[in-house]
Amino acid sequence: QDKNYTIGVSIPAADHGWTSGVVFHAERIAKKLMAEHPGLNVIVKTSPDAATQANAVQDLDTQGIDALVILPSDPDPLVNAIKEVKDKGKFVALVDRAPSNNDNSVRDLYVAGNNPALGEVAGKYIAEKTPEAEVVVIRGLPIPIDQQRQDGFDKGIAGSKVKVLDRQYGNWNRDDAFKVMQDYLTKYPKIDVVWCQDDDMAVGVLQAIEQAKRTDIQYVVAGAGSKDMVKKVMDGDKLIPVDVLYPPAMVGTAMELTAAALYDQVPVHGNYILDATLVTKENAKNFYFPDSPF
Amino acid sequence: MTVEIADTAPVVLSARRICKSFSGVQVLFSVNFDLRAGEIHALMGENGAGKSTLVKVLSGFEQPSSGEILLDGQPVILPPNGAAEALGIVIIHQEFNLAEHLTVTESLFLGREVTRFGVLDRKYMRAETRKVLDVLGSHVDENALISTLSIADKQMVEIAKAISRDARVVFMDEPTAVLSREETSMLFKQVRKLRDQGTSFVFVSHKLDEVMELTDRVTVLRDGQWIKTSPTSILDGESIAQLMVGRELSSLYPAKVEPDVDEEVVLRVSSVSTGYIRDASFEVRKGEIIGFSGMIGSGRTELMEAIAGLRTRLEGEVVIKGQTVPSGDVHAANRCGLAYMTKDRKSKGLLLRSGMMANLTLQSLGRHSRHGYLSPSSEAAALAKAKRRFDIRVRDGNIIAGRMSGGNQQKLLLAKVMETDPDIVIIDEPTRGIDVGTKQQIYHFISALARDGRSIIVVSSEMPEVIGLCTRVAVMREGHIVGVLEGDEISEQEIMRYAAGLKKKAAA
Amino acid sequence: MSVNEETREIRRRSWRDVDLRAVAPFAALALLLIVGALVNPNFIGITNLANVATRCAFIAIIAVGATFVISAGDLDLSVGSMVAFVASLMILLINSGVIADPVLMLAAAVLFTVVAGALCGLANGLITTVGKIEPFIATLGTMGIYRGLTTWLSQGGAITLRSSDIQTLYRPAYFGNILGLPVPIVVILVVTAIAAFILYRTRYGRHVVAVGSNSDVARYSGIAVNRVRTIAFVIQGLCVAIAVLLYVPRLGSTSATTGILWELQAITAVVVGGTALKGGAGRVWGTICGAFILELVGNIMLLSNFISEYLIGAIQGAIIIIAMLVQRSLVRKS
Amino acid sequence: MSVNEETREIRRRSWRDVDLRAVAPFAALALLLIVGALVNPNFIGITNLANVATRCAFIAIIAVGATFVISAGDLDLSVGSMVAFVASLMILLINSGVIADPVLMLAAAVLFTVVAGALCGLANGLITTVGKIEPFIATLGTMGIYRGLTTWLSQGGAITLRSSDIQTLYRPAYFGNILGLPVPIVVILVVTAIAAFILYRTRYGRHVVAVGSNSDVARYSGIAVNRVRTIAFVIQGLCVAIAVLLYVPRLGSTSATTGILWELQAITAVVVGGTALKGGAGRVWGTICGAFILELVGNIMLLSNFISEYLIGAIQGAIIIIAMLVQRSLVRKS
Ligand SMILES: Nc1ncnc2c1ncn2[C@@H]1O[C@H](COP(=O)(O)OP(=O)(O)OP(=O)(O)O)[C@@H](O)[C@H]1O
Ligand SMILES: Nc1ncnc2c1ncn2[C@@H]1O[C@H](COP(=O)(O)OP(=O)(O)OP(=O)(O)O)[C@@H](O)[C@H]1O
Ligand SMILES: O[C@@H]1[C@@H](O)[C@H](O)OC[C@H]1O
Ligand SMILES: [Mg+2]
Ligand SMILES: [Mg+2]
Repeated sequence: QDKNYTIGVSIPAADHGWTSGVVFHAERIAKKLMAEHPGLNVIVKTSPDAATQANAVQDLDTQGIDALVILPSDPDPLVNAIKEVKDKGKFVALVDRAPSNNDNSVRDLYVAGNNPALGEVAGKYIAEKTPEAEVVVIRGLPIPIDQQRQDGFDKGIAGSKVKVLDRQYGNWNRDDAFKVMQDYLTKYPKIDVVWCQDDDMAVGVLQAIEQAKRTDIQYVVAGAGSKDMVKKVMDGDKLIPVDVLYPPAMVGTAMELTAAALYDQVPVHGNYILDATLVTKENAKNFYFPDSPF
Repeated sequence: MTVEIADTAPVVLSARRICKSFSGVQVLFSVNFDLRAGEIHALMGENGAGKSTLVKVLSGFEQPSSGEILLDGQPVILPPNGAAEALGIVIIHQEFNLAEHLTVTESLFLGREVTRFGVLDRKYMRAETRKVLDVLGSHVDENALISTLSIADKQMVEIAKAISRDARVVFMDEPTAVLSREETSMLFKQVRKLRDQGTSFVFVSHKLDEVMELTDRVTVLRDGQWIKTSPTSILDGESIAQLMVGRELSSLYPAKVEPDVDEEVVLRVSSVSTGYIRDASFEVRKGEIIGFSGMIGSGRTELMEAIAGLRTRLEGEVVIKGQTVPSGDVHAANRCGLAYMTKDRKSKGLLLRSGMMANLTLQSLGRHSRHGYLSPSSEAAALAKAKRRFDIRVRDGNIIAGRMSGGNQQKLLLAKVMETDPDIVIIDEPTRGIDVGTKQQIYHFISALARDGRSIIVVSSEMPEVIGLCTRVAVMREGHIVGVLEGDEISEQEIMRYAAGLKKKAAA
Repeated sequence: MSVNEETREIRRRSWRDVDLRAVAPFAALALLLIVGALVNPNFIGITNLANVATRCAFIAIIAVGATFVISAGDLDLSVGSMVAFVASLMILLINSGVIADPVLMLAAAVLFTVVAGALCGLANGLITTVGKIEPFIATLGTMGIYRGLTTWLSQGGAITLRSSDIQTLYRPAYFGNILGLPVPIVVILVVTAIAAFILYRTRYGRHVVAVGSNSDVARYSGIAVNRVRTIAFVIQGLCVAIAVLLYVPRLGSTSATTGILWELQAITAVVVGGTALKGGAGRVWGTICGAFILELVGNIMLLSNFISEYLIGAIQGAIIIIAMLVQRSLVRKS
Repeated sequence: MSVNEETREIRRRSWRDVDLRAVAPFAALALLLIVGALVNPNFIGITNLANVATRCAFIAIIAVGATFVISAGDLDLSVGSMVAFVASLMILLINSGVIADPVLMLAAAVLFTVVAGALCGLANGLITTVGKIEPFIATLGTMGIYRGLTTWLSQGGAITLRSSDIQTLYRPAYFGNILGLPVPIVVILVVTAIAAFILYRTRYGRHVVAVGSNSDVARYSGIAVNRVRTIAFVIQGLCVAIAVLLYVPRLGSTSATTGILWELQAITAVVVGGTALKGGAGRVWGTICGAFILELVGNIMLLSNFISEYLIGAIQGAIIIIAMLVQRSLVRKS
């Protein structure tokens, strides 16, 4: 009864906390799915950049896959490679990072956190809680989802008196974020709120604030839902009152849906957007996974 | 007399039936050699005869392929890489063995630095270096970087390095090739002093007069074979030369040919100044051989490099066949038919890691290009011709330049410059490290060039060379041309007078 | 042994020497092929090998340029960013649609790309030679500049080829075949053949090697050292442009992260191929082999299913070292 | 002019040359400080400068080690991954809690870190010298190995110091002050002073320079070339360990991405500081100055209000080039 299928999973290399969460969950779900379906083979491959990932997709294809789950390191440059697989009639699930043209010609299923919403939720929270706040922003890497989040944030604070003092890239890297925050603290005598959109970077931001012993910063809004940050929210840390969810586990969701599409013939086409849930002290324990590396 | 002492003196170091091959090519054939305590032993032979190789084998830098080495009568295997120094054997390499980034003091003490409590005793080492240099009469600054030294000064540092070791045996591989007379005689004074204290020397040189003057015995090698060992006193220059070459040598210098007074001026140098050179002017006619003499550091090389476009001129004009050559443009000078052969063959003349062909044609690739691509057969023909013309002898046709014998490198360099077929050629130290036989060939070659209507500037520290070849001789001193001698004026005394600053006359 | 015999013997022996050093990277390659075949039977299939050869095109072509720069004794760290920058310019030009006819537009864009690449290379060359700045620093600077300009052009996002007409037209430049060979492989071969010709058979090539092995000797031989070095940088720029011409139809889009670390890969390919970083000798075919080796290692990792994802980097590193050791011992033994 | 006068004249001239070249990076630094002060008045404040100096500590200390490796004519690309690897090991050891007493545990961990760093350096050294592989390739290989092992140890995630006791105990090692100076600055100064002493005042230092300048000459002078080179790699490893000792208390955690590209920054610091990549001369104080310059450039960018965040990389690149040009012209003019 159990048919033989192969699912290829192509994800970015663990180049920061969030992506390492992706790798963790992909491997975890791969094992789980293979245990559930004896005939199923799941191959997980990581790649450091877009061009390499295009090759990885090709290699997976060479190995004879029936479905592809891909979280592109940089979406637009991967469209052609994905299409090649898709055009052979394989099932394609795209995760998280969407290309500018994200329609049925590229993929069957799109699973994502809501990037614009991630920015918007953060923006709204800040606008509500501190309507006249002066905010500094630390951006990620210069790739489209980062831009989407920025745009979402601007939408979230629109109409309020929240003022963005500065935006600089922190590359989703804690050491870089530490530096940028240190310099913000030098540059601006008064900062109310920091929006750094990523929990990894929040680690650096918090250290910089602590070192400068500055008390004007009221709080920091990060994002993704790493266990460390969710823990802080849960414990009522004053500087981290909330976190915006953007769970790396979404890759697992996509894999489970793909397996379902192969085995159960259930219709799983279309968009599957996870909410950019605001993690607060009240709901935090629902999002706390102490075993995850992220 | 020293000869008698040496006769009875015990043998310190000897070679028994030494053979040496480099990757299958044999360069020493069963050579025997004895060095006695307190003697100065000359090692002579043509370029590529195997002198340097023998010296390296006897100092541990190369291991013999077969045969044995005896130290104080006991067979030894000399440790490599200069470790034989511990046995009292040191060598002054023909190729400099100095690191450009170190200072003179650092070089002198490299590998045997003096420390106090683990800290370098820099003051002490500097003082010691100064002492050794002073003994040798060298003015080199002990703090100067090696890279800033002239080749003569580098040679002095090499010598100082060897002399400062407490050695029983010192090998000197052409130490005087780049030295002035004064420096040479200072060196000889030291060598004699040490010899009298019991140190033995092996002296490799192509300068017969020096060999006659300094050494107690002579060993001659030819094509890697031992030919003869005998006391210097029973030989004369000619017989040594004959032993080396295996034939009789006719007169060293060809007859001079004076160019016609009406012959066109092909090179006009007017009021050239550089950092060191002041207001140098002279002219060269078609078919003329003009010499440049002067003490070391008198600025001959700097002037020639300024003319050849290798240095920028601060002032002055260089006109070649009516065309003004822009300052600091080698290419322009080359195009006008002027070529310059450097005296520094190691660091400026040859690509040591490339083969003969790549070196030979480097400056004249345009001649070997057909429709933009190089023709290997044309290059090979050029190499064959150059080998014949300059008597370049190698046993392995694919050898890289760095492994050729010193003299053959020099010939290759000369051939390389001549490949450009220049109308005017400046040759800086044409015969440095070249054996007598080939010297003669080169002199005739230069003379033939002149008869052919080319003009040659010979810059040389060997006065006989300038005197024997040139119809006019310019003498430089401290950056100035202090005199130009013609005809009967050209003599050693006269040149010395100008060079030492005792006499001066307006430039021609 | 007569003199003649002797010469022949010598020639034979030294040819062996030369050949072996040049052959060494190919030996390492053969070894990898064997390892690969053991790891996964699909590996040795013609499709897979063609895939690998095809995709090493970008790095291989860039590395051919790097062979010139390195032979001349320099280094270019900016090539990865240059790819991003030049590709961005190309796509922006096409997107601007200044020329209505797609064929003409494409032709103009190709020309423009080549010129842009050459100019970027020229900039590197002039800063290094006229500015007399260590090439490492000079090109690290331009690396920042090209990448920064790309970020700025893309406003932090991606630049994507819009016209589907042109995309269809242009696609075969990467995905097509010529005489049964994928276009990128043909391009690699042609570029390498031309490069080998220039390096080994022209005056300029000799000058490059001379400058790289001793620039003083080159200068005293009347070679315009700075010009030779600058031209090497321009050649590097041209190679980058050619890589871009293949990159754009393949990926159709660029962003500020395009080509990150490609400079390192290109240099590695050059060195694995047997060219010394110190300059003075270039092995163009070795470079291609090096690029192929690097890509193969990644491919084998991907096709092997028993290595933890986390350890791939480590194994890759180990394989490179082992491959080099094999190479060395081969050269030494013989 | 008498002979004596003449010599003195020459001597004076060459001393001046030496000094100027060493001073040049500091001149570039001064220039940057002026530019910075113009850009933002806060820039020149003591807090900001102390911040910058403090955070350049990692790169500066690593670069001091790199000065040895580069002076000896080699190159080490693995330092960034080595930081990640050694830091992971250290944190894992502490987390393992094998020793109950926090002070003892920390002391043991520090010792262990130093040994681990030295061993990693030793591995690089042996692969390069005994294996006779170009240092570029050898350390590129170990770069992959160290990073891969880190990824594996962390299972792709972060490794975080768990015991808050130890964290409190250890924190001052980065955030504390000694005589009013932040600890990292003190460490930089001490490490550099020791390094300068070794490089300029000991026999080993001499040998490093000799080997880098001309390894044949060094060999002929009876210097054990491979040993000298290997020890340089070990010194590099020790410097990495010291950087780790400062890094761990700062963020209390590492991940597979720690130290990415630090090798490039360290090499850049060395070269900007006046040490030539070709080997043969090391300028330890210049290196520190170089590291500070690099950090300052980033700092100025961030503090300036008129540069688009997209263009920062480009301007940074341009500034580096300009700073080098200023340096050059300074040296040349005098
Ligand atoms: N390392 C080497 N590899 C190959 N051949 C070598 C090597 N060293 C020397 N030879 C060859 O050995 C021969 C003898 O060279 P050697 O240097 O001993 O000559 P030499 O008598 O010192 O000549 P010169 O007077 O020109 O210095 C030459 O043909 C030279 O090319
Ligand atoms: N008093 C001085 N002041 C400045 N520079 C000097 C002085 N004396 C010598 N020099 C330097 O010495 C060099 C002169 O050496 P050059 O090689 O031109 O002389 P040469 O006559 O060719 O001697 P050689 O026999 O060594 O070739 C010049 O380049 C100059 O910089
Ligand atoms: O890599 C990104 C991560 O850092 C961010 O937090 O969420 C989206 C990811 O694509
Ligand atoms: Mg010799
Ligand atoms: Mg001279």
